[in-house]
Amino acid sequence: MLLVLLAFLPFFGAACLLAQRNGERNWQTGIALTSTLTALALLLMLAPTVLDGAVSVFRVAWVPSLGLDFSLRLDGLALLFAGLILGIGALIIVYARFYMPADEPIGYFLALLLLFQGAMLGIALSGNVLLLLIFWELTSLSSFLLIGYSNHKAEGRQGARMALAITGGGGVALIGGLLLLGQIAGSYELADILASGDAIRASELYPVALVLILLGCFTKSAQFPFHFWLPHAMAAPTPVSAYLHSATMVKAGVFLLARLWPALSGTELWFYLVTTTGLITAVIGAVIALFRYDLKAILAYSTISHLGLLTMLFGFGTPAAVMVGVFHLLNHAIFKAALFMNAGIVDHEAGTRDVRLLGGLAGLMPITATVGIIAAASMGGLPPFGGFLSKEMMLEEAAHTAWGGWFWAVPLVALLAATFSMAYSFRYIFHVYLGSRRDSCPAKPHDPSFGMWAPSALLVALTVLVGLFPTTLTARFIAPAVAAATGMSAPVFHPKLWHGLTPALVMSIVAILGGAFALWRHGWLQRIWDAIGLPEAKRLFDQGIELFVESTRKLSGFVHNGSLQRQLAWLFLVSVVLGIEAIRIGGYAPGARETIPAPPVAVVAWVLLLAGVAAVVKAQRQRYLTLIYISVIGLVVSLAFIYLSAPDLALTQISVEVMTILLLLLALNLLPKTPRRISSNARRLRDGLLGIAGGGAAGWVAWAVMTRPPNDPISSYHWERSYAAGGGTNVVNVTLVDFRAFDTFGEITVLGIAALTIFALLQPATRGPSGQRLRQWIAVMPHSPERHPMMFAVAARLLLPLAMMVGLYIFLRGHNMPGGGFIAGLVISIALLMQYMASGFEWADNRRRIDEHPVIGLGVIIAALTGLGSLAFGAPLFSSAYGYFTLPLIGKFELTTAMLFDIGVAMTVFGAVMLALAELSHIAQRAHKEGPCDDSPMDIDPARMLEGGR
Amino acid sequence: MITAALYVTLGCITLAVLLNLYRLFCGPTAPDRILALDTMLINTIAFIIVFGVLEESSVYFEAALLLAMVGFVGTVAYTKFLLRGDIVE
Amino acid sequence: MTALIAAPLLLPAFAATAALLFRRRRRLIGAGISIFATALLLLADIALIMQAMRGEIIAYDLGGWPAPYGIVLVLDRLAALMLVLTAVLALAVIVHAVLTGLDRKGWHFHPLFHFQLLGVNGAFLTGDLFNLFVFFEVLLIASYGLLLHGQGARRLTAGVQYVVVNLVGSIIFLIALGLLYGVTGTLNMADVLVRGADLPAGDQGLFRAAGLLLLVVFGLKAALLPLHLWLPRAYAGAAPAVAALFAIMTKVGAYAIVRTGPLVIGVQAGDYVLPAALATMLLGFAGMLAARGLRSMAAFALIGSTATLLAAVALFEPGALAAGLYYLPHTTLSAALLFLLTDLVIRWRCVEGDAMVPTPTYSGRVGLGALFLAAGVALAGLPPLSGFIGKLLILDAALTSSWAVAIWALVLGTSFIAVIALSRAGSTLFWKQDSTPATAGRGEPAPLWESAPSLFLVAALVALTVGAGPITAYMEATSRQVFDTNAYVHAVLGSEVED
Amino acid sequence: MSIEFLVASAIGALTAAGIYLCLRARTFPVVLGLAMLSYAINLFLFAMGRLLVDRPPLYAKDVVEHTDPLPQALVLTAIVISFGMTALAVVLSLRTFLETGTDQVDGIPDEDTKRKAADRK
Amino acid sequence: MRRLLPHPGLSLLLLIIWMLMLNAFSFGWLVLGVGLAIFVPLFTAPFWPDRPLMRWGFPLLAYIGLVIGDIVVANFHVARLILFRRNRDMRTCWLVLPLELHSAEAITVLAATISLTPGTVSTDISNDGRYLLVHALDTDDAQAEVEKMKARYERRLLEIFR
Amino acid sequence: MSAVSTALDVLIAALLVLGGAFALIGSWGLNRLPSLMSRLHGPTKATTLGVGSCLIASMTYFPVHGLPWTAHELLIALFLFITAPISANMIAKTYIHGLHTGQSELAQVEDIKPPSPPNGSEWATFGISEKSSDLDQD
Ligand code: NA
Ligand code: NA
Repeated sequence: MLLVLLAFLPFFGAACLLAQRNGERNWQTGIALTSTLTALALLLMLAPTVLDGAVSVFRVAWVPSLGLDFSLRLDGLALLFAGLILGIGALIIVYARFYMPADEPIGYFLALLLLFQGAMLGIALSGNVLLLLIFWELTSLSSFLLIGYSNHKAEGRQGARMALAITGGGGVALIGGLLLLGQIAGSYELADILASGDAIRASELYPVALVLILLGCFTKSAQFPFHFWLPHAMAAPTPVSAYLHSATMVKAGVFLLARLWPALSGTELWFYLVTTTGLITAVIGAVIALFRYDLKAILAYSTISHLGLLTMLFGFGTPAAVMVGVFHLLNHAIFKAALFMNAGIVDHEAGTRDVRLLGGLAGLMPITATVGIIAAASMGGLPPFGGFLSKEMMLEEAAHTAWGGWFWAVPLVALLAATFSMAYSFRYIFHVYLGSRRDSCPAKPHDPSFGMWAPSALLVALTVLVGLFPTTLTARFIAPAVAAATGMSAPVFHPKLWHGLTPALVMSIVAILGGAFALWRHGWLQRIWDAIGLPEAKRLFDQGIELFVESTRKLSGFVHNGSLQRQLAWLFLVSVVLGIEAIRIGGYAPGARETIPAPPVAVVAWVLLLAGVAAVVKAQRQRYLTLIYISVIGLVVSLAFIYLSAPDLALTQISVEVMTILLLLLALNLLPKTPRRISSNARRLRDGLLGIAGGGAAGWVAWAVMTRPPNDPISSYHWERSYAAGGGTNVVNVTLVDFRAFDTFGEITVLGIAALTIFALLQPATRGPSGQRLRQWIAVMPHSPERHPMMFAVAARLLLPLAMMVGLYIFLRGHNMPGGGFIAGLVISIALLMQYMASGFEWADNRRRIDEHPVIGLGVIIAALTGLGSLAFGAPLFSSAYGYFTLPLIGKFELTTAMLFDIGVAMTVFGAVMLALAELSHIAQRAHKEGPCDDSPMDIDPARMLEGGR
Repeated sequence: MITAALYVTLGCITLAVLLNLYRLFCGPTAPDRILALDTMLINTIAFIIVFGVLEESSVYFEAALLLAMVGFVGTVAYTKFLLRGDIVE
Repeated sequence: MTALIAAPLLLPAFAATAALLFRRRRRLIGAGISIFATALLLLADIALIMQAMRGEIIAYDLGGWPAPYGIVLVLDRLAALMLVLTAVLALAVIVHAVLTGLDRKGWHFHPLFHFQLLGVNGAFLTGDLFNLFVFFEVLLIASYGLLLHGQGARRLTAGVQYVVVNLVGSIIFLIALGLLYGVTGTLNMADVLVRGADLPAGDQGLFRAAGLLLLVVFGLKAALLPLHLWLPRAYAGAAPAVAALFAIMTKVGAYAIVRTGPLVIGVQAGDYVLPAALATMLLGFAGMLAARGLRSMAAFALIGSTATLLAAVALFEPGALAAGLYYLPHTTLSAALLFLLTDLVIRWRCVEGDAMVPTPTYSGRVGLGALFLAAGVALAGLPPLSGFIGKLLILDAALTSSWAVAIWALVLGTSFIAVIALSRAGSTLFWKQDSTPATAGRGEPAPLWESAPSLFLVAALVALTVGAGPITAYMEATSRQVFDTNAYVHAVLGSEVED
Repeated sequence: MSIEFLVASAIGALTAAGIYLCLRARTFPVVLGLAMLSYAINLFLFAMGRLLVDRPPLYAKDVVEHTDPLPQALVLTAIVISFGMTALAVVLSLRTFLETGTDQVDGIPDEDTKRKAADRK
Repeated sequence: MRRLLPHPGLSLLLLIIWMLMLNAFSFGWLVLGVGLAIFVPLFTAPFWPDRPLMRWGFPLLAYIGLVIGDIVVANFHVARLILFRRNRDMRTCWLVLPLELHSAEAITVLAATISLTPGTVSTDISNDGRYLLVHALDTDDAQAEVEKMKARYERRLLEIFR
Repeated sequence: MSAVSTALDVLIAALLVLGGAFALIGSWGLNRLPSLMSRLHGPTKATTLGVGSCLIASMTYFPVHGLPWTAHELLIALFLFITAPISANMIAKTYIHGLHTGQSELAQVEDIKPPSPPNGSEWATFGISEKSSDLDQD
């Protein structure tokens, strides 16, 4: 339980800080420090049992199906790492309190710091590799924010992005690796994985998993060739660097190497990958560090180098090496944190971190100097400090390791690394603190306030003590850690300052001398180095990213060129191809249904249709003509419906036809009448072929189905029930308003929405550019001045009532004969539209006092309520009822709820059609006229003229 | 006899429609095409009626009725477009 | 109360018509009705998912006509899940729309919005293929209206393309249905399965053709390569809040594939879907990196993440489907979140619209940045949000498939691309500062309450993560139910097919 | 020649023309193409109920042979829907033309296409 | 009464049409028909303002009979022309018919009659409503043609529309 | 079968053939006549009578052959007789408009133009007089 508390404390602290974002500085520091120290206290409470070899665990299921449990696990290794994270964390917080500029609030900063701390702690404590992954990625994220904390600076943003790209990318690889690992081990629980090391190493997935995992570790721990993000991460405020790059972030990779050591290590592959990477990184880091001017850059590269050494040690695959690794991990954390703080102080006080401007600060800031010099000495590996011990042991291990056949390779390279790290440590000591005083630095340096140097001093004291009393101080922690890391009892741990004349001692002496030489001839070496001028990693990285982005832009721009023709062409093509594919794999046999011989009439109708189609395609750009031709097609289709015994369809087709024509004519008036041709011949050929393919396919499929007997369609049920249960003899209509009333409900809704959308579209048409175009619009062909011809107006007046009568009749008979609400609605709207055409919009509209919106709304509501109403009678939704009633005189008549439903249909249709066409029919006028004016119903009204004459 | 007469009539109407088709496509003027379409419609109505007699069924008459009504609206719309551009004003 | 199954259809229908009839009154009434109805819808859907969790499939014969002769509504775990997801999303969007005054930018926003919900819910509930078509049309035509809401040249041009493509899609849908009826003589999904099984060999080809044509239609809706080309322009053209709502529409396509896969199309169709989905993934995330504006970035994010879901679906295997189903709400909500954020960015900063350019700092920028971080984390599939778990589930499930390597490579690779794209966008939008004086910024403080719906979505994502255990359990049950076609047939057709 | 063949070939022709027109670069022909396709699809759906001459689906006790009513109902729904859709498409294309001044489906002004054509030469 | 029956004649016509359409007499349908015949004109009345006074009854029926007869004749006449007259012998010409009728309805009926009867199509009306432009397919004496039309139709219509 | 019914059958057959013939003649006229104005005469009459006689034929056919008598034919006739002249009128208007404005796609411009009304007024298609044009805000 304490474990959970421990894991969550930092996040809780972060939350509190965010809540106190604008709070008082010390108060915020207090919060951060409290949470960290409490966590540390908890850790210490748990420590004793763990140090005695027990493993304290906490586990609750989270995503069982995935095997992702929220399971925490505190063993020696975790304890050590967690201790580092929290301990150094606490010091960093204090340091940050004094380091961060007094004027800017640090609540947000500390919150991020705690967030990061929590993530790191999570890595240390995870008992489930998937959980570990989560915390792992969290560190990437939070470090992204920390490095980008000074995001007003370009390098801050770039550094952050680079770090996220590299570590995030590594994280992605790690996901794969750990998933594979879990698959091999059969569980994502760390314990199980560590237990099944042999199985893992035996699996054929092992190499893949290993490589992926190592990618994760190496990116995180800035191993070559992924090392370059780390120096750029230095754009972060120094406390961040001190924290991330000494004890935590970068150590995560190494920690994972240690964590999974029992499962993964011990193979050739492991040795060569890890050791080699480590060696190369160690040397390169150390070399570059020697030639940097920025103190933080020096430290950054030194970190890289030391991480290389650690990696190398874990690569050796021997428990002894692991022990050294763990020990050095500890030492490095201590002196590196101290050094970063120290560099920060120098920066803070001297106003610069450029080594070339610094020098002889020892006199000006003695305390800082002492701290810095000791820490640097420990980094370089001078006795009697902690760094010396672990470096000695490291060299000892290296001396006994052979790379392939070459027993000398590893020791030599390790020595090289050691030499160079000695060199840059000397440089840190001599070029900053010792040597002649310089006045070249911007500010007048002096020792900072206690709070600022105390943390680093504490660490330095620690490194000294470790150097003097290694066993007593560290054995208690190291041994259990190593035991936990290796999964076997740790070898005896006896670091001593003096081992006698071991190869390691020789090597360190060489290293020290070499370092001294390098310092002595530094200017000379620097010139050589500058002359070589190695490629700059950042530039390569940036160019790579830019190239990637550009290529994606090219790709995306090429694919998504926003051409409708391309979209449709693909759609048709895919349909045809898949259709054919289906026939190919599914198999096909011609049908057995005998066909109906076609009478000449039918053939003529067919000719008419084909001619119409051809004409429309041919006259495509004389748009008015196409409208005339297309109604031939409509006519033939309606005829076909009549001939093939579908009267309802015929009626509907006929009335919809004319509506469509009116619509198109209204639109065409404002559209170009005969536009230029724009598509190339090739394009037209392509489209033609596509059309033929699609048409052929559709026609063939139709033929294939029509020529086979029906497969006992469900409609036979409808036929039988139509009259008996549906109360109507027109099965089509009964199907529409009863069996499948729900479809019809949806259908009228569609129509209603269409009308509303059209209205919404056209309302603003009179404003903006569209309004201007309408006002500037001039007719292409000369128009007759007569707007409302007399004869037509009179005929329309007579036809309106007749047509309405017909409409009502068609509605009433619909249930038993062809007809019904939809057609009725259309007929009535046509009749009304005739008035609009004859006497003009204004005149007719003022005489029709219905607003279509409510008509549509009510239509839908009525239909819906009829559906809902049946509930009241305990019947399922959309059930219909009908009955025969008898009234005196009137006699027997039928009433059905379906008819009510049909009324809803008719209303919606009427409303929708009228709204759409009426709206469309007068945008031009709306654009011109302001107020409504009742126009004359006919231009020539002899009667009125007579009055006018008198 | 009647059946024979019916087929003769159907034949005539069919021929008539073909003639209309010719006029429809050859114009030369737009009014010609409109007229041809209108005539074609009326012939179709005749056809439907005769077909109804042939099949001794009266369910097709509404179609003819509607066609008569709708055809008129169409014709007027086409002409009005040529006369005024805007068919509703 | 079995009729409750129709609530997701009747509620929006009445809400829409009510909003339509009250449109003359002060707009607050319309907005009030709208939000209230949506909230109510959420409650109803929660009640339904409770029912569904009992495990048995509820079939409701409309008009009392037994399936397959009448239209049947079917409520199972899958449908209930989709309903709830839709309602959650809808609530966020409608509140956002009202807060930002989007509903006043043009006519009939609220009616169209609820008709859209009607269509979507209907598509999820119906067990009849033609009825599915009808509801597709309802949701499509409403979506046309919503897409065009507010109008302007860019939106109109985008609208034309969107409308035309979908009309053609509907036509293909009808061909498929006609063919299906012509061959099997039925329209009911369960009945199609039953009859399709004992079709003569000579008819199988036509039967499959119908299935694959359906696949084309659904693939078009789900924006599968090469049928995804319509999406970027349309969604980037729409008002961001509307696009956020549209995040559910690609899922309607995905849902339809899941639903009809075992029943109608046949699971072997996955062989066509999987490669397409993988390619779409790559293109989608590449498009994200390539995007120069937030809108199109969000659109491509939607394409990519939906494709990820489809890749899981395409395996047509219980484990993978369960993984996909867990990922489904995640991608919907996170894409919607990004769209809502885009809207806020456009509204809060000065004049740059959604272009990815640095701006003078403006009030509310930090908050937006934090929200963007959340959205980015979700879309890139990083912890601690649900996308990570979703991707883990998918990878885990994909291991057994023969496409494992490709799926792994793409799922992992695309999240890396997403990380880069989002970090670039984020640092440009919320870190980098334009040197020009801040006077360019809209002086008044940002209306922070406008971000409430986005926060709500973030909360939903968090809930999805924390509750991952029970949720994945639900998803597994769902996916088992989806593949248990016998249970479905029995529930829908009842005793018709005992023998 | 059989009725079935006539209908099938008519469907084919309509579909082909519809596809061709839908692939044109301007909105108006595209709308015409959609109209063509909906004719085709109406006939297709209808044909899926198989063809019969003069057997309208009007119920009467003695009637045994009749056409399949269901496809007719479906076609009716389809007609209505496609009418609504076509109407919307027409208005939308008009509206877009008024707003943008071009009737090209991709919203490219005619001047640009002219220039491109000139560049090609 | 006038408010209830704005167009009594129309209502009657509608009722007849209604019964014709049903072509199955039942009292119930009749009642419904009457109702509609009253309701529909009420709805459409505003679309037919200031309609002329008409004399229903014999003159109207007589006129209708006359016209139908003439139509039959006219058809045979035109048929002959179409079949046997060569184009170049066709004496087509424009006629201008001065009007005495005043109401738009009356003039429309006249024009319709002219269009339906022998080789004449009424084409347009003058913008002061005083003249009707008629096209004749084949006529030897234009003036006589005009006189005939006025005598045969317009006179009768003047009686019907007062 | 009775003499009456035979006679009726003959009548029906004759009517049908007549109808067909007229339909054909009308359309033939439409094709062979030289200019639109003369072509107009064909359809407006021949075709209407063609339909008319078919209608009468069917009206008589149904009762004679013991089928329910329907009167829809009358309605169709009514509609046709109301609409045909109007259609003709509108088409003619279009044509003379073409003549007047010399649009070759509307009219064969070499045709004889209609004479103006004697009293100096103008045909409505060509011009609206002040008295009426002040009624419409164009
Ligand atoms: Na970092
Ligand atoms: Na120096």
